[in-house]
Amino acid sequence: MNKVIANATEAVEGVKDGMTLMLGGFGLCGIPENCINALVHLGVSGLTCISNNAGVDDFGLGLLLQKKQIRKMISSYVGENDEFERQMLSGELEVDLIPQGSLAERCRAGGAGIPAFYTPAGFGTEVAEGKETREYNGKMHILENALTADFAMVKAWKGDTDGNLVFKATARNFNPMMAMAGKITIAEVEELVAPGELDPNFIHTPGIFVQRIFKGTDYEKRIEQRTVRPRD
Amino acid sequence: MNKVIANATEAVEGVKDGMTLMLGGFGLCGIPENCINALVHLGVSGLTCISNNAGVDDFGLGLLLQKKQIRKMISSYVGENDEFERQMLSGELEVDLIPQGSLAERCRAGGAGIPAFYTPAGFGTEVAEGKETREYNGKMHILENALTADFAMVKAWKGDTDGNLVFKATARNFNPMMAMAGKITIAEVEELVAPGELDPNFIHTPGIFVQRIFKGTDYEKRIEQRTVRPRD
Amino acid sequence: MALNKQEIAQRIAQELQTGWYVNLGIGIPTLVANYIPKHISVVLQSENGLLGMGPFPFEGEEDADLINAGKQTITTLPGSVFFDSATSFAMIRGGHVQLTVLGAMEVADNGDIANWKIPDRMVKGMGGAMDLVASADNIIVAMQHTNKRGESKLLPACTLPITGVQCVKKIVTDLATLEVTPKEGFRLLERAPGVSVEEIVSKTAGRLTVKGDVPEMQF
Amino acid sequence: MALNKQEIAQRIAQELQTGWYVNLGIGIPTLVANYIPKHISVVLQSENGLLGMGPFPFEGEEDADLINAGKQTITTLPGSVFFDSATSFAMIRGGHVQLTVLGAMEVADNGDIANWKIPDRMVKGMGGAMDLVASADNIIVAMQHTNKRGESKLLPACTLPITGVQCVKKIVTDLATLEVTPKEGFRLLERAPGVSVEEIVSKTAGRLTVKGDVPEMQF
Repeated sequence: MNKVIANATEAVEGVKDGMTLMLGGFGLCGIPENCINALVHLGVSGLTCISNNAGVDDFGLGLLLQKKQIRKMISSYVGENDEFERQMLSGELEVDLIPQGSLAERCRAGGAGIPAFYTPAGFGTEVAEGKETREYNGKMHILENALTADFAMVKAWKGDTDGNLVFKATARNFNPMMAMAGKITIAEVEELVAPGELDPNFIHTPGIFVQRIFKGTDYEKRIEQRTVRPRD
Repeated sequence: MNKVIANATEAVEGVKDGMTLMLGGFGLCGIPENCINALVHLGVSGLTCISNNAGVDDFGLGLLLQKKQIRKMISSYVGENDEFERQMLSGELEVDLIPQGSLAERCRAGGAGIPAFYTPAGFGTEVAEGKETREYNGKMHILENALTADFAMVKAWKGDTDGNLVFKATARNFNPMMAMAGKITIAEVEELVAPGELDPNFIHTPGIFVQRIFKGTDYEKRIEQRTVRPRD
Repeated sequence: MALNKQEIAQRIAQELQTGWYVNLGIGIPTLVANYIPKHISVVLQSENGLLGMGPFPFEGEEDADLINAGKQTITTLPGSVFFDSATSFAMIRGGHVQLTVLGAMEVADNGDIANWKIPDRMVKGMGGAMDLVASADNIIVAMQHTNKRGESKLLPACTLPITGVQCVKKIVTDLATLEVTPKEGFRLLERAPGVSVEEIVSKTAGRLTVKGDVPEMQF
Repeated sequence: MALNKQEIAQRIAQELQTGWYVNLGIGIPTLVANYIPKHISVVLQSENGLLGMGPFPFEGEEDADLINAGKQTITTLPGSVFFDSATSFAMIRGGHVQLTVLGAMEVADNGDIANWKIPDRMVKGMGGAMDLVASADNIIVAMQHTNKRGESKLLPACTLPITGVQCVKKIVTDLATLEVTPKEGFRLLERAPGVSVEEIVSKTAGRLTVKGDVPEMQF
């Protein structure tokens, strides 16, 4: 069940104009850097990108925004990006803002065959407009639909050739749910190992959710807010 | 945030007649043996037990059945238990049979603040009776409600004093979801360690879901179907 | 000659394709694992929380914490993964398992299946069967063509409480391989070696379509 | 004297109880972590996937893979746990986080909160705020009593698009501690040291209930 492909270029084969993509990461943490670069080179456009954030001007999804490859963003928070703001205010870019927990759960639902679920998040707000509402346990909830994507692109710390993945620290974030929700899921990893090298008890994303895997290169891993404390 | 209690007797303090309990395990694998024994000694009755299975005659939940402490079972599969069959057929025991995946998801939903979700499982069957149905993606689904419990009792391999849990192999099964769904969740563990001894990257159940933890004793770990192959 | 259980399993094993994740139910379906062609690489999913199910352990190496959905002691393989029950059924419900093989008491010619309950008898429960049949795109039923009383198990409509609707895609019985089609009901694909079309027709109560020459199964 | 941001955070820290899991929003709420009383043991949840958030790392020890919800580099503590975003919001939505502290642009006297969007201005998104305010039983808002134009942020009704309905339980501003009650609107609990009830009344546009002597905050 070897799912290894050579590189990012091969990974994004089949991505076409107008497709819907999911991209893991929170801020710039745990984003599929190699896949994003490959998408820039591939030059596809009209993309709908489901990603918690939209990168910064010159890194992450910001690179796709600069090239105007994105038609629509589905995110929870999109600050820190001037080009994003320009395109959004000018109407070039469509933006669907979703509460972060609903975004995570909607991706999981998409991967788990749950087409819809009730959540209290967003009841009474703009987010609830046009959505069904219902009271459970004395509290109002709204019905949210699952999200899926033509391709999901995730970044893991380690992976084996069967597609089993392990994430590191808070770089896990949206990656596991998006891995579940892609029709084709591409995993780029820092370390690619043989089956059996990862402890079967401690795998975050089982390989069944992953169709392509490759070892990424040249990770920049940019830090958005470098906060430190003085040594005593 | 120390959640350690002395033993199983202390663990089940507060369990009262008529309460709803969740008990982890699949078959006899990964069941909270110590808690079940403590419930037998506590002598509470009229319990509703949510558990994938109902034990065997003389082990697991079978022990509570023998003492007629259970009023209702919510399970997916209840074979291998003569006393269960007797009580069920005589009407002493109420039984709510739920598809295994729906049971797992309903427990997770209960713990995750999702009051209801759509699933295709059981559409067109007895399970769907009285439930709302809806078509998504050309396929019919039924609306299932979340499950919660007054107490959830789970069995882990290792746990730390903060309540963080690690399960072993297929003994994980329903334990993580039930840990999420208990108003009070009790974890019994084979090994109890200090905070920091478990790798933060590889914890199956974060301590936030666990209110009481103790080191279990005298695990029998009975095997239901001992299947082996000859050595060549 | 009608197939025995091993042969039914062997015939089903021919359906496997490299790269598939496969869930094998209890009974005949479990036997399919013994006949996977050497050149085919599949991963077996056990719904209690394991991908990559290996063979039974050697005597003395049984681990109570490592069982399959039939509660049998088993082993893992390199690349195996453990997970919880919610994740397991996320795989199943989400369509990530390419093939489910399971037994049945009855199959209707519209693909309905009944395999969990006999009224007035002890009901053991549906386990994961309802999730599996409602979710998988490809469901193959392994069963005898007739029940112990000689009555057809391939019916115009299920008489027993059903497990799932219009979900069975293929059936391998001791007598035949049949496809379940929306328009033609059961379509006869293959005969067991030496079994006549007439016998299959006579033992199939549901709508059966037979077109042209029906080949024998090849093993 | 009106409180500064640190003092608002310090006052909120007094609300913490041992055993609580707490989510602190960006801005003043983040500062609360610096004032947790020594005898109180709480666990900080960061919704991007961490329980047990520690202090900022020492210079040179930053890890790009270890950040908080404000995208700041941080550290862990013994007993910390990492998890994915779905699990994180399962904790929040499921009511496992006992306290959420967050900032606000406006709070209404029925507990509505607005803190994510100003029409005709760039909208950055609600992040996890809508999940947090819809879920937590106990929500404390940390904010200035008035906006930059001197207008009250405690209103009869929010004028901005709201983040959540009837959810705020308590507010700590630079001038006062207030409870939000269904029947009495804002109930004045404490004054900042040296701040008069009259000033608070004059700067509170929503329904305000003042009963008896209103004590000064104690630090």
